[in-house]
Amino acid sequence: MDSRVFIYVGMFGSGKTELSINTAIALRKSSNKVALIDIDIISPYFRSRDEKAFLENLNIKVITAPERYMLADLPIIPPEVGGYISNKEFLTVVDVGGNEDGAIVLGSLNHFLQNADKKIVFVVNVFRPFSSTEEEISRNIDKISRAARCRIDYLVNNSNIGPETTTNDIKTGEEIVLRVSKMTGIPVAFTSIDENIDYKGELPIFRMKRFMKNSW
Amino acid sequence: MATVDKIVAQMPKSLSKVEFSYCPGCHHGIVHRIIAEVIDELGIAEKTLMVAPVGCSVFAYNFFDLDGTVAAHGRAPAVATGMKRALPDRIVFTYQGDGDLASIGTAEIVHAANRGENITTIFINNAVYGMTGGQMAPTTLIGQKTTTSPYGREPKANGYPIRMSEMLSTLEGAVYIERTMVTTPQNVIKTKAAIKKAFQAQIKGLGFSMIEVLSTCPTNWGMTPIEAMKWLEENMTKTFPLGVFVDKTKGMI
Amino acid sequence: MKMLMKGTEAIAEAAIRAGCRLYFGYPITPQSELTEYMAKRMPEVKGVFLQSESEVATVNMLYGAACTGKRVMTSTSSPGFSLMQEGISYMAGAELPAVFINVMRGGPGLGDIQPSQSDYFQSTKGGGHGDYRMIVLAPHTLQEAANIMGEAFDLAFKYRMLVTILVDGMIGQMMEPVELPEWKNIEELKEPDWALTGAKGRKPRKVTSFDLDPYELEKMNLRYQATYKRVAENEVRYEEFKIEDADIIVVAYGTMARIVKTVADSARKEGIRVGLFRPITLWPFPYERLSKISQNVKHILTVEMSYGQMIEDVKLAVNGKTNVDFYGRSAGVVPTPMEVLEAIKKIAR
Amino acid sequence: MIKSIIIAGFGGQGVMLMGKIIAESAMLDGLNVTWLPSYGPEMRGGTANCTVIVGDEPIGSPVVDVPDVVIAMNIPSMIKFEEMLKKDGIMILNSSVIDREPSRKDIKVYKIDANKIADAIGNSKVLNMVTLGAFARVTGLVKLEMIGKALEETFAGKNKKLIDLNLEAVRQGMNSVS
Repeated sequence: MDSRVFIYVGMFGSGKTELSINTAIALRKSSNKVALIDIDIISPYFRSRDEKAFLENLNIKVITAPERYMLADLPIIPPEVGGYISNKEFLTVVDVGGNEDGAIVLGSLNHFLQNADKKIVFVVNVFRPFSSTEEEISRNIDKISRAARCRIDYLVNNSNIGPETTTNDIKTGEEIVLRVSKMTGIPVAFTSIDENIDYKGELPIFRMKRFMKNSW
Repeated sequence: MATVDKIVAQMPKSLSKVEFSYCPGCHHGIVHRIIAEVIDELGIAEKTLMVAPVGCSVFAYNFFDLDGTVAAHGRAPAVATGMKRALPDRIVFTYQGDGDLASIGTAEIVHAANRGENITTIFINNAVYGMTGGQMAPTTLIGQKTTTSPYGREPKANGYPIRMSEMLSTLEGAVYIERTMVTTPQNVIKTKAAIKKAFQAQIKGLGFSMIEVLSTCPTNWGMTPIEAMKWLEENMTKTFPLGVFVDKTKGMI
Repeated sequence: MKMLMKGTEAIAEAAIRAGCRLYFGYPITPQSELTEYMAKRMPEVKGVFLQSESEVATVNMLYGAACTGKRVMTSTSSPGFSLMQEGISYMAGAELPAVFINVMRGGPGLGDIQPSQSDYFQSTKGGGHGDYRMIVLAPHTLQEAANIMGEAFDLAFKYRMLVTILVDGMIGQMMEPVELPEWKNIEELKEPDWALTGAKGRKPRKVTSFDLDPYELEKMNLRYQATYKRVAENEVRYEEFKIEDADIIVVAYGTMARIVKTVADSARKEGIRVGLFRPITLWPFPYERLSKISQNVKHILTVEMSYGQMIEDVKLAVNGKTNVDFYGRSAGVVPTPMEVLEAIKKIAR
Repeated sequence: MIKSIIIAGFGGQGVMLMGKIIAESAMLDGLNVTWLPSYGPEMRGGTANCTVIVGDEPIGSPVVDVPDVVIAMNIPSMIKFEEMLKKDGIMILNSSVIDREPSRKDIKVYKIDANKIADAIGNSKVLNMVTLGAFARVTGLVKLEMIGKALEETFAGKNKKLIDLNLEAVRQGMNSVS
């Protein structure tokens, strides 16, 4: 999965924000110029912006609504978003809101996205509602890619049920996501797992630290 | 040392130094500026009170360097009425979106207009609920998809887009109502003239005035600013034709 | 000179004399005479009367007018007061002063138009959203109602709070001789330093009830709470009637308290020493005083035109020091003196 | 001394006004008074009533369950309030409308042919003032002089003839009982 801009889309609660943060942290190891853009206009909770201070401490640029509107229930897309998608010096991760309702904002950025070296990554957690079968998932892929006005480049298996996740659960997810891949022709980039879990499957593994659980 | 011979453009005095919170391509900012310019030109800043709504423009009270408050959702015309009745020689205006004015606050705007309340309303119609994330508005077009009309607005289930300017213009108390847009420089000039006229009607004590400005919401429409502007011109103006719906100010201002 | 006045008229005239020149309202029985009185009277005193399209609009007109720093009021009855709760919460958050008259009638729902005291919770505990309080005054005679109007406006401005005059349909509808209070010189009323009047020669002012940052909003809330604390420390009002030697103290307010005064006399004729404790401020409730006097009596009886609302505050005050009993009728039924006497006799036995 | 009076009749018989004049007259005489109406739909047609209390002590309850005096202007009112009347209490009946006797024997009953007397004066509307006159004479609670003042205040700005007419009705009512 080689690219300059990584854009995570998916259904509500599929794990886009966790992946965005972890991707940004991983990219930071190879580059001094990493930006994380939070354009989740759907949910005012569990957003990358909640970890802004932590990320900025790691010298990762966090693009979100201005500080004073951080807690506003407002769908503010700051103008810098287009800038960081276009800026060739930056490795950029974009955390998009859930469902097609969240993906629709990509439409307003279409003119920037068209010319950017980017990958749109669809995150799947088969243990979330409306995501448990390959039919449901491919229907969601179709809806979200239409709302975003972009083709989906990769799938990611992020199947988990929180702290109770077993290796069997991850395996179940992997099997379903691979079948989706077969149906849609979209390759699977990796399986993401909690850093405390030991798992080895068919797909590459991306180890993640969970942030959002600390929010409550 | 360089000197300034002539200032050709500067920030209107009636705008505060607070940066707008609006998305790129959103028309709130343009309309804010127009209102501020009109207030400056009319020299009424020191006697103007503004009422901001609940909606994307909830912070508008802070973007203007004027006395101001924020009304409960939809109630701005009632709040403005209270202010104007208490201080009849001041200028009072409300700034409201389509959810605020045409849905939850329908009763308040209809009766303020019907009383001929001597206030001015700036009505921003972008056919969608911006603040709460792109839900269907009373002005959403037939067939338009929103997060709460995912299959497109269906008249049988959701009724029709409500034309507030046309409706309010039938009321005796309304003296000036015009619908405009700000998609081109010419349109911006027209909108400014309309807003100026609305304030002048109030200054002359003629009654209720409202300017409806058709606006874009690129973020919730899922369009680039340019596409959104085009969509507004091609689609919104069909349901919401531009024009003056009532003008009882002739020879008065 | 005393005049025979209806409660609604006495309250309206006293409000005008207290400097109120802005009235917004919507007709509802049993207080429509107040709205009508204002419609007739306000133009005579160069004031503003406006009949709004709904109670929802009324309270927001009040909000707008209150923003200008003037003395503003409205009057309504229970269902109308319910509709005003949204605006009341906003006004409380924006720290705007205003006076509300609620002439309570039977509920819930459409209920009836007869006297009731079943909006006690709504007024004293907050019928709208958020952590707010309003000062609630409960006069029991028309003279007291007339006298209290000036005080209501003074309190509203002193603390930047809402004040409700909570009466029932009986106080609203009955007539009694009233000595009207003196006229307040409205020229002397100073413009508050927060009023929105157009930013002439000063920085623009903003009146709002919100901050999206929870820590900032908490600061605002703590400021409200500090105000409420000052009110609770300084503005508690109550009346004690024949409590010195009482074995039973009846706690009642408004019309109910009047009835109990009659009952106390007839009970004493039968050898039962009954006294009355009458809260005049329902919020802040006179917890301390009631707590003190409850130590020496055998029984506390709460009598209300409801099925038990104020009794919760009475119990908090008494806090187990003695027995607390209850008698109440609601839905517009007014307990008669005889009924209340029977309830007292039952306890005395 | 505290005396309570319930006045009841059809809407339009002027029972509310009768109560107000009694209250006002007593107030002008330096007494404490309360006037409490039944309000609501009955104001517009059905049976209306009001409670007046007069006294030289502060008045507590404006509500009464054992009135000292009942003035009944029609049969339903007589039936409704007869039971409540105090033992040895006074009942004043408009005998032009009420063609039967109250069932209680432990009360004092006074019958006034109010409609007939009013018609003879030349205005059927003043039947309430005729009855008020009878009440004043029977109870001694209000004086003619004060009634005159109360009428002047009530009809302030109106035709002097109207006040005279009403006062004449009160006088004739007073004379009709002995």
